[in-house]
Amino acid sequence: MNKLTQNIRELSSNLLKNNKVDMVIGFKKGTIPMAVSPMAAHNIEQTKEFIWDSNCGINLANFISDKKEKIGIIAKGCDSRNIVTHITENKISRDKLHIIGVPCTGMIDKIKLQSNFNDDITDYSENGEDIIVKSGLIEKNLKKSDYLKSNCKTCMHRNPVIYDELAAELVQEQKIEDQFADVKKIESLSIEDKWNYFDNLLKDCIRCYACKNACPLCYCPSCFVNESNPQWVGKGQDKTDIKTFHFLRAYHCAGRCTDCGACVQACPMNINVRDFTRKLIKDSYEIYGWEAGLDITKRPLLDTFSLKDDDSFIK
Amino acid sequence: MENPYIPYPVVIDDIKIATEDKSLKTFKFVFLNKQDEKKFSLYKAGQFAELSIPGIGEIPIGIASSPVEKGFVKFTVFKTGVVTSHLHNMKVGDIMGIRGPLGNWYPWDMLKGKNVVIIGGGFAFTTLRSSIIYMLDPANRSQFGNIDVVYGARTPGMLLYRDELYEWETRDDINMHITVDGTNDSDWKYNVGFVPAIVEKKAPKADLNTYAIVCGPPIMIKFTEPALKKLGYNEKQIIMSLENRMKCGIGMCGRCNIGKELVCKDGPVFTLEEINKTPKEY
Amino acid sequence: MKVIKINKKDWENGINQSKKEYQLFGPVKEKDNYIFKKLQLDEYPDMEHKDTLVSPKSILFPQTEKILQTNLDESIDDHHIMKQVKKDYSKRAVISIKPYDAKAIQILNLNFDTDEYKDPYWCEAYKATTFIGLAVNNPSVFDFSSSTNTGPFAEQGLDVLLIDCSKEYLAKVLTDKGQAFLDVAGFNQETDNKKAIEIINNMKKKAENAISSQISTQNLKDKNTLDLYEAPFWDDIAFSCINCGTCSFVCPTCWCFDIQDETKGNLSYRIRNWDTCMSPLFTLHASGHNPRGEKTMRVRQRFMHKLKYFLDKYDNGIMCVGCGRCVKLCPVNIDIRKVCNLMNSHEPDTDN
Amino acid sequence: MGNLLEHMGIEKQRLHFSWISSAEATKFVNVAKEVTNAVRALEPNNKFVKTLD
Repeated sequence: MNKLTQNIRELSSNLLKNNKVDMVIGFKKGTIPMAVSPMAAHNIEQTKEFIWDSNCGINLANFISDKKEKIGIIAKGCDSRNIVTHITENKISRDKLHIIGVPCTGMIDKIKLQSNFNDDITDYSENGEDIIVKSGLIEKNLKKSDYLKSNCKTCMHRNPVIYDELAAELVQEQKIEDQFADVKKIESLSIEDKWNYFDNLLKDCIRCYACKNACPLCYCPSCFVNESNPQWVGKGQDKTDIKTFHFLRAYHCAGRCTDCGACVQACPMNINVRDFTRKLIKDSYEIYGWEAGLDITKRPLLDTFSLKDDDSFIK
Repeated sequence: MENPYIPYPVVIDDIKIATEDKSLKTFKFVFLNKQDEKKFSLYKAGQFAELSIPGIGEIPIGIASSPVEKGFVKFTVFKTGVVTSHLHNMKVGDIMGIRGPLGNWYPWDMLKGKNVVIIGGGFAFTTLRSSIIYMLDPANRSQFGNIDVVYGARTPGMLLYRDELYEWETRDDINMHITVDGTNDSDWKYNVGFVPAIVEKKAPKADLNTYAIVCGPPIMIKFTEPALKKLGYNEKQIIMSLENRMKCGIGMCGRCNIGKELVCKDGPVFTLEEINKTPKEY
Repeated sequence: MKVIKINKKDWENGINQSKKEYQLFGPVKEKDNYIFKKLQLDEYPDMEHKDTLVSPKSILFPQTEKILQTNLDESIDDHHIMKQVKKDYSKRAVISIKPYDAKAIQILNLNFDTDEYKDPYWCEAYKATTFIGLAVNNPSVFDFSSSTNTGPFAEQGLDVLLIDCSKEYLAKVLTDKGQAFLDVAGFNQETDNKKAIEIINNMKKKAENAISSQISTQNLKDKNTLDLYEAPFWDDIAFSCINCGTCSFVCPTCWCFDIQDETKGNLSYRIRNWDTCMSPLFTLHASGHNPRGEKTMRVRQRFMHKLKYFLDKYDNGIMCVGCGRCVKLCPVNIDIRKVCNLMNSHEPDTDN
Repeated sequence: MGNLLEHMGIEKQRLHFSWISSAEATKFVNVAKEVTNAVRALEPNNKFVKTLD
């Protein structure tokens, strides 16, 4: 058992023991290699199931929306930023939360790792920043940093931005040469090629909505895709409808997206839907100097107005 | 191969506003093809059909006309969703489709020789109207014992098929117990009170030969059940018609199930005994 | 039973031959994913493929399918009258479908081809299709098909079962449809049947033994529906669920669909789309009432349907073929194997 | 929004923002002209149209 897991179990069982919270939300081990499942521990016994490793990429802020109980939550950098967003958007109040912060050195891209092996990965373990992966008869010792999820590679907030206590020492934040190289690559395409790029990106989309449902920002009781009166978007596999869905979903995340990558991790078809949201993150940052979910005292970007805001596009 | 998704083309022959708040209208449809009418007219009271508007969608609605009424079919529709709102704006002469008859019906063979108590509330009276017309038909009346009807709505103006109700009141081969939740009308001659209370007061006590058919909003069903039990009705003697969201109406699209039973194909009519064996997901 | 030997050198030639009479569908690799698609003239089925992300059910039951069409132009005679959309139901063959996916097609058939109603779109497509299966020599770690009435070498639902014996394929001819396909492809080299079947049986045993995970289903039939429905474990199972439709859309046996009308100009189509019981919209009444309004109820519905309602309704096993797609792709690792075993061993609390 | 539309391949000139008071009829006419001219110059966008195929 790694030290982090041990600390998380200890901290959460203390919280429950001292009746500071009604439940603690964290991850438990999955039934297949490299899988984890979000869980709520209601008693000390259950906290023994908690684990932490580099597969805990799903965003736990998704599980606290509108909860009335007092909640303990395990939060890595991006989870904590979404918790901030939840607080500023009144989805939960700060005093209902006890945040156990987990400084993070990035999560694993399962697909990328699997592509290194011919047959299914049967065993996975971690030793510090190394990972040991078995498949069939082969065992490989790999460096975790080579297999990070793409959003983790450009992450600027590995340490939780808000917490009540920490499960480990803070880590060094990354120095990234060009944070938005991926966005710039698309921006440099011609308008026609951009269109085709996204056509190709969404070719396999089955509209299971895992991306939107894994997203902690998508908490509307009724999503626009489900509205029937008026019906904003068709429900079939028409390319136009699929694109409309992804475009609008992304736009609803403008100034709110923390690039936690839960959408991409949840997608069964391996579609990098972040290609939409990344552009919004870049524009929010470059035009307004805004990064989502850093400060609970700041109103969301689209909720604020300043005389300095660029208005050149309004005629 | 007959395509169960293709509706019979029909034309709207008549539209009548059914309640004072105009939220319900009764549509009379005539089939464009005589053969279609023949096939459809084999329906039994209690079945439903999909009203189908091209470009808009389909909705499952109980058939309000009775098999003994020939040459047309009638549906009373509450304006609530996309399709019903569109339907309420359509005109006489418009062409649309009807797909059916679908689902099962009240167990008429079993009810032969029995006393029947019909209990309905609000706008869920449509298939019950169909049933009453069917039983009162001179060719059929002798097959049934006593017929009692408890029907309630919020106000007198919200009662469906008022002309027929008042006509039935005057007959001696059917016992009517019309009720409203409340009214300012000092001329109101009938009952005031919720359906379950009137059931307890006015419906006949259970005996082996008496069956109750219940159709109404969930809250009415919930409180009618104990009222009937008090009168001695057992689970087998209480027959209910359910509704759930449907699409295909032929048991394939998978959404209307309560347990393993599909409300569209195995229902909508179930005995309370059957319903009690399934999860109450309606 | 006849067994035909196909030298791998002749394989592509046979595929080319069969394309003259059949539309072929098979697994191909696109963007690192395997998918089933219609094979173009220069495409061949990938015979080494791992599981396709989405099951081949879409070949017979597309995710979006036009079923009826109507002309809304009131100046023409048959305006507003709905008609069946004409479709091509010429002969087609699915190559390299895995035995459990073929079994899943049989399960779907129970839903679409009934005594009372026949879904014409499914039935026509089913009739037109020949299923050429490929036995699974090396089952994936997610495969639990040997405990779901199918298995790596199962034959149900197939017209031909191919077995990969490194240099050659052995083709077990299971139906006349299968024989007809092999004839067109020009595969006719007979072999010593007894010996071939012995080889096949040995490989079968080996493959079955390689499957490490099993589920227990033997008690499900006798369990009381309401006991299972009210079992205490559903909240726990459903906690992590995010209510996406991944499990149902990748599932080879999920058949639920939605019907929608779409219009362009005066032309209106009635379209059916896959739907999922995970979506609250699936059962939402127009009144706003929702019989399965809570997440837990929807998760429970999916498993109860697959493992209890289906079993009780058709007396034909469970509605799961053990392909493991949902286990692998669920973003929060809700594992049907675990749920099934919980249900199978559930004893109601007798104190209440 | 304009930036995101452009990012996914829809010309920016198809989306215009303007602040017009109900009293500014002339401005409204001018902006409407500008918008239609700008969009016309781009020719029809056939990409983002439902095919229903």
